[in-house]
Amino acid sequence: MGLSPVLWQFLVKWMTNFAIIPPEASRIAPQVDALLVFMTLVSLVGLVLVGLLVTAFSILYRRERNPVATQIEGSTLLEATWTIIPLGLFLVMFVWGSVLYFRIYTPPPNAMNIYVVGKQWMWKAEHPGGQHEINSLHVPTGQPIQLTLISQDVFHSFSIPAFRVKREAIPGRYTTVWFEATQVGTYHLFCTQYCGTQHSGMIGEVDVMTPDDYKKWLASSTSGVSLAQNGERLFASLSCNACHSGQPDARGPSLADVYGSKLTLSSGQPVLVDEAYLRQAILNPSAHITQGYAPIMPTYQGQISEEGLISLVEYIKNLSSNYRVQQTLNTSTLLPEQPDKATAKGAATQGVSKP
Amino acid sequence: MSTIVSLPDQATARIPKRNYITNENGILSWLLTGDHKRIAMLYLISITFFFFIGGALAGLIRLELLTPQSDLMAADTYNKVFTMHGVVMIFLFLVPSVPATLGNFLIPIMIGAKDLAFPKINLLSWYLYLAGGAMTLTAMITGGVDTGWTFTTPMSTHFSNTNVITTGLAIFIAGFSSIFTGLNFIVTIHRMRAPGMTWFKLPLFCWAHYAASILMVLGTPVLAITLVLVVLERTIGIGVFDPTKGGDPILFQHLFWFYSHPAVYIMILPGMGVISEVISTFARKRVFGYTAVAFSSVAIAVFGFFVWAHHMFIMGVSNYAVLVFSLLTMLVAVPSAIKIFNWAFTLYKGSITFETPMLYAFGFMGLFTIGGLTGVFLGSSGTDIHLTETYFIVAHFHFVMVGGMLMAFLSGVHFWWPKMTGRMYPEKISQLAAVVTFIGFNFTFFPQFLLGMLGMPRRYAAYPPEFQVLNVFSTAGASILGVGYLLPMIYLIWSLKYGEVAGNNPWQATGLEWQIQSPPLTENFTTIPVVTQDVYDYEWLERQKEHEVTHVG
Amino acid sequence: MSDKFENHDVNAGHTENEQHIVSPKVYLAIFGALVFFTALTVGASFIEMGPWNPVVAIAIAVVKATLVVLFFMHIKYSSKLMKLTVGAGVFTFLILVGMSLSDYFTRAWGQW
Amino acid sequence: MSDSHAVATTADAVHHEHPSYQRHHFVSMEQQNETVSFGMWLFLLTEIMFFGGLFTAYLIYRNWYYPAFVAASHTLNIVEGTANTGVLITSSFTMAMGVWCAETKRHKGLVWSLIATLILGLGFLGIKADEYHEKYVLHHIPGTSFSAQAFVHPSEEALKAGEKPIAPDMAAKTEVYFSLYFAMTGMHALHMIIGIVLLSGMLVKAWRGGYMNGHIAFVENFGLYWHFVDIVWIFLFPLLYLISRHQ
Repeated sequence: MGLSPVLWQFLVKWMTNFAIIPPEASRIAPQVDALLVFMTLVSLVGLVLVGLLVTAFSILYRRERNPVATQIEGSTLLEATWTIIPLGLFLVMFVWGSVLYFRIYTPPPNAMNIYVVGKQWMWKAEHPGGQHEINSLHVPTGQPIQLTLISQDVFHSFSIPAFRVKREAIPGRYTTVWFEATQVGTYHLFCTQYCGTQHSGMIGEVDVMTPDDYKKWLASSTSGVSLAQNGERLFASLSCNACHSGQPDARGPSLADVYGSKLTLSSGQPVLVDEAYLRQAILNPSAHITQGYAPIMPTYQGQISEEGLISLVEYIKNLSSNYRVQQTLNTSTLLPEQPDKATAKGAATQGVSKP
Repeated sequence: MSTIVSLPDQATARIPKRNYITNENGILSWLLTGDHKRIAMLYLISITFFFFIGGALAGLIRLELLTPQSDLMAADTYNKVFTMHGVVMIFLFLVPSVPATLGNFLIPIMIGAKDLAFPKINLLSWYLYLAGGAMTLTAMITGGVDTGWTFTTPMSTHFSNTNVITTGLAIFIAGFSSIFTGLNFIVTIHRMRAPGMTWFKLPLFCWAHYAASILMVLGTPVLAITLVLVVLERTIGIGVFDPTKGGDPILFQHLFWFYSHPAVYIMILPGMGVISEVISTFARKRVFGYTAVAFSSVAIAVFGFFVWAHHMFIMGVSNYAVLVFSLLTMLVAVPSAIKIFNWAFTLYKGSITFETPMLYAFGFMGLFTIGGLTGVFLGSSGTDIHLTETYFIVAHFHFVMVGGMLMAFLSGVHFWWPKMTGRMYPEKISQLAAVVTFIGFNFTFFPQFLLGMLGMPRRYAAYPPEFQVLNVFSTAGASILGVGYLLPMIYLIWSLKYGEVAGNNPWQATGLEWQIQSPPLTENFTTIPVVTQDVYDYEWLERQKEHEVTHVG
Repeated sequence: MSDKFENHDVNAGHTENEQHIVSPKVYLAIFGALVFFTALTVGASFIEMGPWNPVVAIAIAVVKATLVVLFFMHIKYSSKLMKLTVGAGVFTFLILVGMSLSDYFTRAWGQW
Repeated sequence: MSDSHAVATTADAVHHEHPSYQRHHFVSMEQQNETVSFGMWLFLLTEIMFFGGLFTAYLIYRNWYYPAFVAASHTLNIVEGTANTGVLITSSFTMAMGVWCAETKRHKGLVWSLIATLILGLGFLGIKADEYHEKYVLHHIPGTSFSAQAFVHPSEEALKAGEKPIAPDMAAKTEVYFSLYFAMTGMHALHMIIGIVLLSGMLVKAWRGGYMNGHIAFVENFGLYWHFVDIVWIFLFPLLYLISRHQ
């Protein structure tokens, strides 16, 4: 008797909260759900078919009714049927699923980019305007959002069930996923890849807001320094501008408008400049040397944190002229000549990794 | 309900005095035995031991998940518990379960051989298994390991400060036990068949084990070398999987899943073999489309090597690789579908009875169908994004492994119990246990599909409160399931002394193993049989009985 | 009794009871070939052949390995089953290497 | 219910004289020998896959960090590497001769072949040890003591020999090369050591007149193992030592 009120409570709770799928809060969600429903229906039909066959045969051919079995070798026709029909259905699911997969992982060109850094055990979201959030993400409706994910330590996985999207955050490499939120509300944000002790604490909330609210939120929560501005400071303090000055005789290539362009590497390979390329070119420069330049750039591996890299990448992405690069260079001529030593001075700037 | 069980007259029947159990006495005669049947029994005892350890850990997991907070144990304890549950259940129970016990016991007898090809290696593989198990337990007792059974790098190489090395080496050693078992089976099936026992007279149990053995022999060493690299990376920091040194952690995933995906076929294929035997026997019919079922086993084994990257769809493998692996995954689902329908149609025009092994087999068919079909949800890349790394995966995996494999294992243990021990298990209570297991299983794992759909991530010690109701259902189901597993343990031990004497062929089955005494002689056959009958040849069996009646009776 | 064991194993195809004994002359010839190919591969690595350098190196290694398998390891004189076994090993090895590499090579194709 | 063997319809009472080394569960020696060598081959398949994981890793990183692999490969001692290849091939040859001697029951030949194989095997390990030692001196063993400085600032003689300095970030990737170098040659050496232990036992038995009764399964299967270890080296040698030596 003692248990029954508890059970009753649970039942009521379950009946009132009954849901088998999370809310559909993104443009892709109904499309994923359509395939899920199709698959569920096919599965149910298959299961019922097997169940019916087994039950019917068990009743019809139980020993009491059918004391002597009739030996049957098999039937090529029947076997072909249940080879080809499942195969056909599975192939439909494959094609349908692949189409969805490419949709989910191919961001549209007008997507707004937000960087997300995973670390044990929190998500840090970095908006281009300099808004930083921990374990939460504010996004507007009606605007495609691209997430550029990276992990600072182990594998994490960024999952928003209500949007039906999920992407692994990998150490040492950018991955992307995009969504377009449709419903205002608060949704779960999970880390789904097991990442250590506080794995289950690495959850947060996605706040979907109307575009107006979002603008207000952006204005109210900015840190005052946009990612690009922070990147500019890093660019100067790491003395990147000493070589990438944009001057004709500079030792490094000009970085203005380099993002999105096609470069030819010193190995002769053509390459598209995207976030991943920029990040790699900072950390492993020698394999990413633009044709016509000497491989003299030092590696910044271990000197810049992932957040710092994001700032630098964002800065270079938005760099459309070398005017300010040269300005900073002129004003900072008092800095010592050795580029490596300058980092010590710039360590105070956000993003330089602390040992 | 009628039954096919035909037992000898209990008043006069005796267990044959000379058999593999009574042949020699003393503990050493067991520990140094080369007899495949004794080694099978040693395995049966040891895997049961590890099953209950893994089961107890599962119970702890379910208890912890009763409430949304991590209150029963701290998060790091929970992580160690589910890691150990995975390691123990997969490497120490599921992989050796059917092959090392039933396969070991039956394959030589089924093909008319006196023993496996390499009896000493067979014994060695049991000792390796024990060594691996002991090391795993040591790792568990001395602080545990918290990487999950998948040992994801760089978590396992640089960030975990638990007993990764001990556990890794334990799995390495247990892996060699599995390699040797597989090697033994392949060689035995190729080389030791009795005269007349052609490939297409092999019981499907042997075909399934043959296919699984190929996977064991070719897949396991890749896991071994991967674990060696993880251990080297932890000890001297070689950096092959370390992104900061230029290594690629995804390479670890490739190598790990190259084994661990075929490993699920290593686990399920022998179970499928059991189901083929059981369904045929209790329907009194040749398996419908014998050749198709046999070749589907081999097809699963071969295709099983081509699909591993479907565990990595969201991990940043190339999208083209995703396409290829997703397509191949769909193809590997087809042989399983063929098997299910062929089993269903084996019942057609049969003469069916419903003893315990058959009930478990029905349970297997239902649960494996669900498990297999939900696998397609995960193989299709678009839906995989939403469902992967959630409780949907957990439910899918447990439907296939616990609903499929464990049902098949229990089915097989009941089916061959009279052969292994010479005594029957009590029928009524075991039928009850089968039903309890089925109900408990569905209660435990079906809610987890819903949790997964809702997006609850796996390996969470604490979870948002809205998932509690389904978790309570699951935990409640687990307690029923626990009873379902304890019951057979109890009545099977009881039956060792008090069970009815089974006679040679209580099920009136056709396999060679049923034509010899129960329990068998150490040498199985006094003279090597010459196989003239077909496989699952019930008419031959009838003639044989008449022959006996006219000549002996 | 043993005669009953012959030729019932249709698929396995082990037909010979006599162990084929390879003459030392064959061994010596193979040994010579192996030494020759070793010298060749070392020599070839000092010649600039662009992308063909690794191809040549691997090809020579494959030839050497094949010689060892066929003659030193008697596969040339063994049953079909043995040949098939070796083939299965090489096949699975190529699956592991090939399909893993396919991921790495195609990663560069798209924006992913 | 009769007590047994309904199937064994043809009572075959004829029992051949079995040699003492025939295991009870085999019907004939042919069956036993074929079974054992098939088993050995399957074991070698697992060995192929065991090294397969390492080869996969090697090929991936070689593609990624080609300059580092070239530079690191050039520091290997090609003379010792080639000599070792020769030594191993020769030991394979002597082993094959050993099997032939056992097949044709030549006691002296077998003993001398095995001694030659043993010496060559030890010689291989000796040369390998010298190479490892050189790596140790140069701080090329991965781990805490590893240093890629020699690749960023090559020594005078290396520069003279045509080595070019490589960028520090690429030079750091030589650690991946050396990780694989040590993992692959280390695994290979481990197999050699196991082989030498087995070989020693076999030699003692052969010395005392063993393997002359036609039961030479152990010699044959050890031969297979030894040749397999040779094959692994045949691939390791060009992959590790001979990357773009012309540069």
